Amino acid sequence: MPSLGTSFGRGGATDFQQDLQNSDCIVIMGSNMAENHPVGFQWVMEARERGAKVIHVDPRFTRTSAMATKHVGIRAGSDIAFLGGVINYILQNNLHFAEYVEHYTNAPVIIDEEFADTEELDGLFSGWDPEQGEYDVQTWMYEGMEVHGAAGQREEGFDPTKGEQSGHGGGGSGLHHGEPPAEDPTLQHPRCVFQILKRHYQRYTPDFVAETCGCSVDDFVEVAEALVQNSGRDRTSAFCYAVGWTQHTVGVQMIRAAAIVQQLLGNMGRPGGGIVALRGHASIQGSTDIPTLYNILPGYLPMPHTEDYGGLDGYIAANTSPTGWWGHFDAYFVSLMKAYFGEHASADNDWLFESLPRIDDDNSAYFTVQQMLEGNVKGYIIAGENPAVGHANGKAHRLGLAKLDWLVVRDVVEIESAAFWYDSPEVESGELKPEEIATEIFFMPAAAHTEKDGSFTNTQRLLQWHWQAVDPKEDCRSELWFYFHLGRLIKQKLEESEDERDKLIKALRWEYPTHSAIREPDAESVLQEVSGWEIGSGKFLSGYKELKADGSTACGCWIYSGCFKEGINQTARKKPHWEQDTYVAPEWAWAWPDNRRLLYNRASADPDGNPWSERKRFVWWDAEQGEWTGLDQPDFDQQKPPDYVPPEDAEAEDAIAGDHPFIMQADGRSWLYVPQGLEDGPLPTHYEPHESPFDNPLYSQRANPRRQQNKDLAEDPYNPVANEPGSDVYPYVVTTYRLTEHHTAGGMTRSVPYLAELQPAMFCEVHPDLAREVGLEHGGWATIYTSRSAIEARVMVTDRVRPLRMKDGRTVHQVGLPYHWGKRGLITGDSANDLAHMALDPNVHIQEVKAFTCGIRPGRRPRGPELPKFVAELREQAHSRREQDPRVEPEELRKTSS
Amino acid sequence: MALSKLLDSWPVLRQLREGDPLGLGKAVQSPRSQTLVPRIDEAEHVVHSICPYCAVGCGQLIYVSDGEITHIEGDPASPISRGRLCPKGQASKSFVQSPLREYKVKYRRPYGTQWEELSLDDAMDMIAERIIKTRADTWEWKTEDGNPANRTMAIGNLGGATLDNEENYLIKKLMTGLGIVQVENQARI
Amino acid sequence: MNLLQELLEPTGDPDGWDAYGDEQKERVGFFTDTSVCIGCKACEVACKEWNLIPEDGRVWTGESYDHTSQLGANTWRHVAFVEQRKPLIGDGNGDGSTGLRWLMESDVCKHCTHAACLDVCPTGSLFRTEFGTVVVQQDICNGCGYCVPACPFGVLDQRKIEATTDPPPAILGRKEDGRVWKCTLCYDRLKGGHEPACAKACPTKSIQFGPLEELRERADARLAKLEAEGWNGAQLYGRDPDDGVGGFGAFFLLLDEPEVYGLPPDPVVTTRDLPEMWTNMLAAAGTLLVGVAALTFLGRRG
Amino acid sequence: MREKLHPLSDLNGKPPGTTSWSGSITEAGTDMRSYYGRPIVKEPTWTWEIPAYFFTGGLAGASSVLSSAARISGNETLARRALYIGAVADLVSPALLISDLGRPERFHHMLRVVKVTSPMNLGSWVLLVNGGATTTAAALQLLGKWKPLRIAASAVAALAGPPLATYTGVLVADTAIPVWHEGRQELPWIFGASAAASAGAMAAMFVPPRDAGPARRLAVAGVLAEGALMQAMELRLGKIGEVYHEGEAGKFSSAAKGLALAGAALLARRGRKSRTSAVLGGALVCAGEVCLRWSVYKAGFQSARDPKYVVESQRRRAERDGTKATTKPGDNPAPPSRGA
Repeated sequence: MPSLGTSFGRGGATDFQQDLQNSDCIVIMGSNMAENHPVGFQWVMEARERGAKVIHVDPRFTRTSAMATKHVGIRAGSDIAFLGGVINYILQNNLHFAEYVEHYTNAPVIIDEEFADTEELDGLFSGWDPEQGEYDVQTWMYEGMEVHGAAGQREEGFDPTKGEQSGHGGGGSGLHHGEPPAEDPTLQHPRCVFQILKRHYQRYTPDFVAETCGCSVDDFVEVAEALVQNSGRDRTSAFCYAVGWTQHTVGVQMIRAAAIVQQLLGNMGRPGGGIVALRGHASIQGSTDIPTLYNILPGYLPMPHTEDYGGLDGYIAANTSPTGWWGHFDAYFVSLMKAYFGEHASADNDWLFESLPRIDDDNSAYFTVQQMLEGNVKGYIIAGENPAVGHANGKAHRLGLAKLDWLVVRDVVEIESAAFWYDSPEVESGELKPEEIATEIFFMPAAAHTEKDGSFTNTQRLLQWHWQAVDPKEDCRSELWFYFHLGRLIKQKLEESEDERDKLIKALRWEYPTHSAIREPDAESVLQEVSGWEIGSGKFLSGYKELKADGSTACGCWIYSGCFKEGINQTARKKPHWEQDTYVAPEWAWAWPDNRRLLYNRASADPDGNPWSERKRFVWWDAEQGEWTGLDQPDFDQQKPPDYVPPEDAEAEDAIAGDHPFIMQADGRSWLYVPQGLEDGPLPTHYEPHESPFDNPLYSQRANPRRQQNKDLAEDPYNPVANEPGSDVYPYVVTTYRLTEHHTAGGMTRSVPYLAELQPAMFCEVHPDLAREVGLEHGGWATIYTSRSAIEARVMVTDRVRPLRMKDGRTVHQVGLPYHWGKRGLITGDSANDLAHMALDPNVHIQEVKAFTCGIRPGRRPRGPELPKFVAELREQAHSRREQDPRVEPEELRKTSS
Repeated sequence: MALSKLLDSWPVLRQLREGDPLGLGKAVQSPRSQTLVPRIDEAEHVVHSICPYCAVGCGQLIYVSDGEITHIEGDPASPISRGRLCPKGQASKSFVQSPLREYKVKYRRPYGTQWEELSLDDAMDMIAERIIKTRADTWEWKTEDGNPANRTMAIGNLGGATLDNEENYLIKKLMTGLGIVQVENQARI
Repeated sequence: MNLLQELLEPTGDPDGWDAYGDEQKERVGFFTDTSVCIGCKACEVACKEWNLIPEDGRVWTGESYDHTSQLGANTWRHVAFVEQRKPLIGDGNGDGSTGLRWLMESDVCKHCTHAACLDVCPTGSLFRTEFGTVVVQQDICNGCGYCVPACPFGVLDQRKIEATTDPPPAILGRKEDGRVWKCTLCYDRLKGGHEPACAKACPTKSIQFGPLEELRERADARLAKLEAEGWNGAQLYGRDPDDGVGGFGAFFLLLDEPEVYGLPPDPVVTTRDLPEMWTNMLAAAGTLLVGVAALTFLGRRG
Repeated sequence: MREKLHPLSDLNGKPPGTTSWSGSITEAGTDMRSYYGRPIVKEPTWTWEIPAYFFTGGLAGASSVLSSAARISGNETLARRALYIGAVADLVSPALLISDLGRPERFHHMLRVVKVTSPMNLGSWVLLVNGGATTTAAALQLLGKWKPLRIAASAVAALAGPPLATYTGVLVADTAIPVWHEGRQELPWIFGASAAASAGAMAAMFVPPRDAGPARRLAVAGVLAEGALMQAMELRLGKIGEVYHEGEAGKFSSAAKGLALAGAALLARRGRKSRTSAVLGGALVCAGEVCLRWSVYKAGFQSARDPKYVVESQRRRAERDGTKATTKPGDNPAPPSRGA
């Protein structure tokens, strides 16, 4: 999460779930926690029972709202307007936690005088390049901070622009011993971050919020007040979010907005505070820490790009921050290369850096699908994912798969992505015919979690080991087995090859002990490599501080370093919580980094190192002992005193002052304003969703100018928007979501009898007014359609999805769609994602399925060939009208004018 | 002899003997009820595990008897879940023993109209061959504008959010070694 | 005599429980607090997983998020969902003023102090355990079905699908299970010292298991708290030993009248009126005897 | 609407709710007075064998009394025929009961216990005694042997007969089904009367009119008594009783009245003279009694299906007796101590 990464330094939830019980106010927004994280929600209920306010801000009244002390319904996609309103409310009324903001955030920092705000440029920040459709971030910098790297912003701050997690706040190269060149502690300077913030949000008044979000002024003020009254020295508030924020074309900025609120209120790094990112998969945090993502290497080290760095040094330099913990980038990278290539990687051959594959700006999943459709991708391996149902615009994915030469699908059941060639809407409609599909398909039965050893990293960065209970049956195998033996086979077959191309794979260290009849690789030996050792002695590393850049240490993921310290699998620690002294339970499993459970916890003490209050004491400076101590592992150099001032020549962590808690940041502070690391602006700004029935009330710039679109992709047409002619064909806002009873694309739940019966059919949730408007009957059928496709669903007429009255007196109706269904399984139904488009957030390339537009009518959808016809007719109808009077997006206008 | 035994066990007599004249309690307790033992107490071994669904990370206890899972329930020792599970986590046993679970490799040849059988070893070998060939056919040393590439853009790998860290590590390591850069997972989605 | 006394003036003690003497355990039960129920249905699944209950059909009912509909032979925990245009707390102005509330309640067998199903069971299959709970013994039940209409809560039902455990012999037996099933309060788990599956799973401890006395005290405190906070409709259901079934072994905190959740407002153990019915019957029988005789002899004279 | 809401509701044997709504499910929930109109108490799982047994059991019970009475009064023919009728009925009854069980092979579990709280259990014992006695007596009668034993057996049968004929009334009354439980005062009487009527009618069919006088009187008296009792019950049941005028229960109930009264009239006016009328009349009465059993049986199902009967009857009782199952804020509940 570059949002959290750029703001605080690490792309992970800042708090742990159990700590929510200490919150005085919990705002759940962009999340349906009670339904999708029911067991984690027990900690919210604990807080509620202790008298905490629980506020749910969401387009729908869900099982979470039912448990909240306050629910505010807002229009899907208007979250930044709401949070911006909170920020403005705090600033206008001077309600921020002054001492915290001055010392721990970059509020006092003065910004380059070239910087121009959206308020000045009608919805664009300075540096917009209409040709490229990108920002040049030079003008966003701290005043007097030189920017280097020919390729501009990409090279700054850990390749912020290239993928969800890479946006670590390592930026700020050239900071003078960790201190920004120019700041104003009084926060009065017109160009200091604090004042810029004030100006940027001055128009986000309660009335504006009400008109834009469709809630009442009172409800908004009640929420803002609740947050303010429950923050400060003696009280803390927490935010919980999930993909309800992430899955927007401004998803990253939504999270950023919450980050700003929490900084102004001084809730970061403190018990019962922070921002809890609620992840939806068992190891989705792990799969970004140890990425199966194109743009990063383990530990958020950026993949090298397709340009000439001038050798390893160039790459290191471009990614090293002189100050803060990113100062040791070289050690992290070299240790990874040693783990990957062992003795083959040496100082003389630059640790094989030049042989590493290079990436382009975007090689993400949606890019790959487009490449499939264009026939550029020949082979594809799918392991535990179901794009045919789970990805936006399922049809495009299915058509793409049909263009492959070969496809490997690994799963426990035969999912839609394996069966698309004979059982899919396209086969039904005749758009795909099995006898015409050239794709060779291997379905490989997978082993379940009960049939293998391994570790999951949960939503709070906790690595938890699970032991194998039984042997996998017949052909079922773990991914560990599949990829290990696949690699072994390939290396075997290429043993003799002299081809330069095969140098790297031949150099790959690939020896792992195996056990049992099927020769299952030993998972712990892999974890040992991840944790790292000292080459030669073979001594296990105790943490990333021991990593060396001289090739004397090997470590597969620097932030996980120490998870096998002393040769003990730290992730397998299962000491019961009742046998531990504190609720922090540090001896249960292992958290990155360095087993710290509450990140930035130095901030739980005031600048002098004393707890802000007795009630909220967590980590503090023990003067006698001369060290930081408390309930948790201090997220700070343990011996660095609060009054430490870095010497002139200080580097890396030594350049971080004793009263700057955010040790991953170049300046040791949290960033209210992000000078670099984000594609679409240093501050969150309200933009309408890519598809929305409304214009932007603030600017002529309607949607995020930097959002990724596929304008030329026939398979991904967009609905006319706002007041465009033709937009009335798709007049309603649709939002997709999960239900407690099912899991994502349904492969793991539609196959389970006990779960299938609990939510047995696809349905849509609509308000009685909408039902009346279009003639839907409760319990009947509805057909929902967009430019992409049409699906059918049973109708649930309920007040829980409320229509919202907007500024212009228009009423906007919202349609709720769970997205769990597909054509396979014990229960089947149409897939909501077939309706969605593939316009993406520019930072993380995530699709906008939480807010787009649709039409809805009573009755079941057309069958067979009639379906695509039905969709096409409506699309033509809408688009032809648009063509007569084409609307040009402002960013386009600017292009032509320049 | 046997008859008297039978008589002894006849609840009507027990009603009088065991002070339960109404026959509502102890007197009518059946042999099964008298000897009932919970199957988790009979399990051969218990395994500490973690729920495979969402990222809350609830602890699970897996009970096993003669090679089969007999029950899965929450692990009270976990400071996060305290032994509790949601319906999905609670259904984990039914999931791993799902009636739809696949146990055999299935192969679909180009233009084929049904699945065919294929041995695991052959499948692995064929997949390895496909990767090697596709990679050789589509390798690029340089991009159009002459920058270093060292890769193939013709192969992709999707998935990881539901896998173990160790598995993700091997995937990224192997793909990087092979010059395959299009490695993605649900975290994107 | 014990018998007569039991019949004529039932005390607060569960019928048949005292028979255990030293083997008797502390009476345990459930307190289901709907004010913290998040409607996740973990209890339904936990129950089925533990008791190996067959699935109950895949029916989309349209009744909010409830698709299992009711307790029966194949659903021993059932979560009811009711959406209402009423505020959860107060008059809708203060906190929680959404004007909407979503009631969720996990229903289960009440393990009545005076249990009709137990009384009427002709085989002794239903019995009172040493824990004071009411259990159907599957090795005894012959599927006469008498307990089904006898239960004032409609908890029990006959399993009409093929037998999953000890199937009947071919000759007389039918293919289908034919026996009656219901919540056992996890009798086997209790014997092993484990808490029932549903209570253990419940993420928010809406389902609380424990000694009944303790639960009742907890419930009273909870009700007082909710009253102080101004929750609408808060009431305990089945907590009072003086009600028609002598108090529930598994009782509830509801946020609306019982019938809204599909529960009888004032359930009574049918056998409470049994003495009256027996006397009645004897009178009728006597009359029949006399009547027939009279009519016969009458004839001889006429 | 209901069908739409419950496309598959028969698949899992769940009766659909009876309420239908046009607005939103929220609107429906707001002023719902039952759970989507779903039943609160379950319908019996019993099938046709049960009402059939109500008839045969009654017939057996009353016949054994009739037989003994006739013997004492010196009407040997009637005594004999009634004895045989009773024996046959006694043999049919257990067959019917066993075939209704979910686990027929476990029928003997009925005799596992003696439970005064279970009408079905005591009924089984009574049926055993009466059946045993009657069939023994009948057998000995056929063989013409061991007179003393036969007399003893008949005596036992005669004493066990009336309970057998009436306990079924208690059996249905001892349930949570409103129309049955609320009818507990009349039901044993009605079933007794019906038993008498059927025994009389059946005998009237198989006994020459000359000797069938008592049987005819019994039939007529039974029919009249049961008619009056039914009226009384419905009157007292009030709204709950309306099921006797609706659906199948309604049809059977009026059929019962019609057939029984017609048969009784025929027996009374021409039964002594014409054998044909005697047979016809007896048959009509028996048919009527069968219908009566069925109407009571069906009424129970209808009463269980609609939750309003449960709610309204209980609300009314609570109103009347000040009883309740809920504890609201302000009530001071009895101290927990009494509980366990």
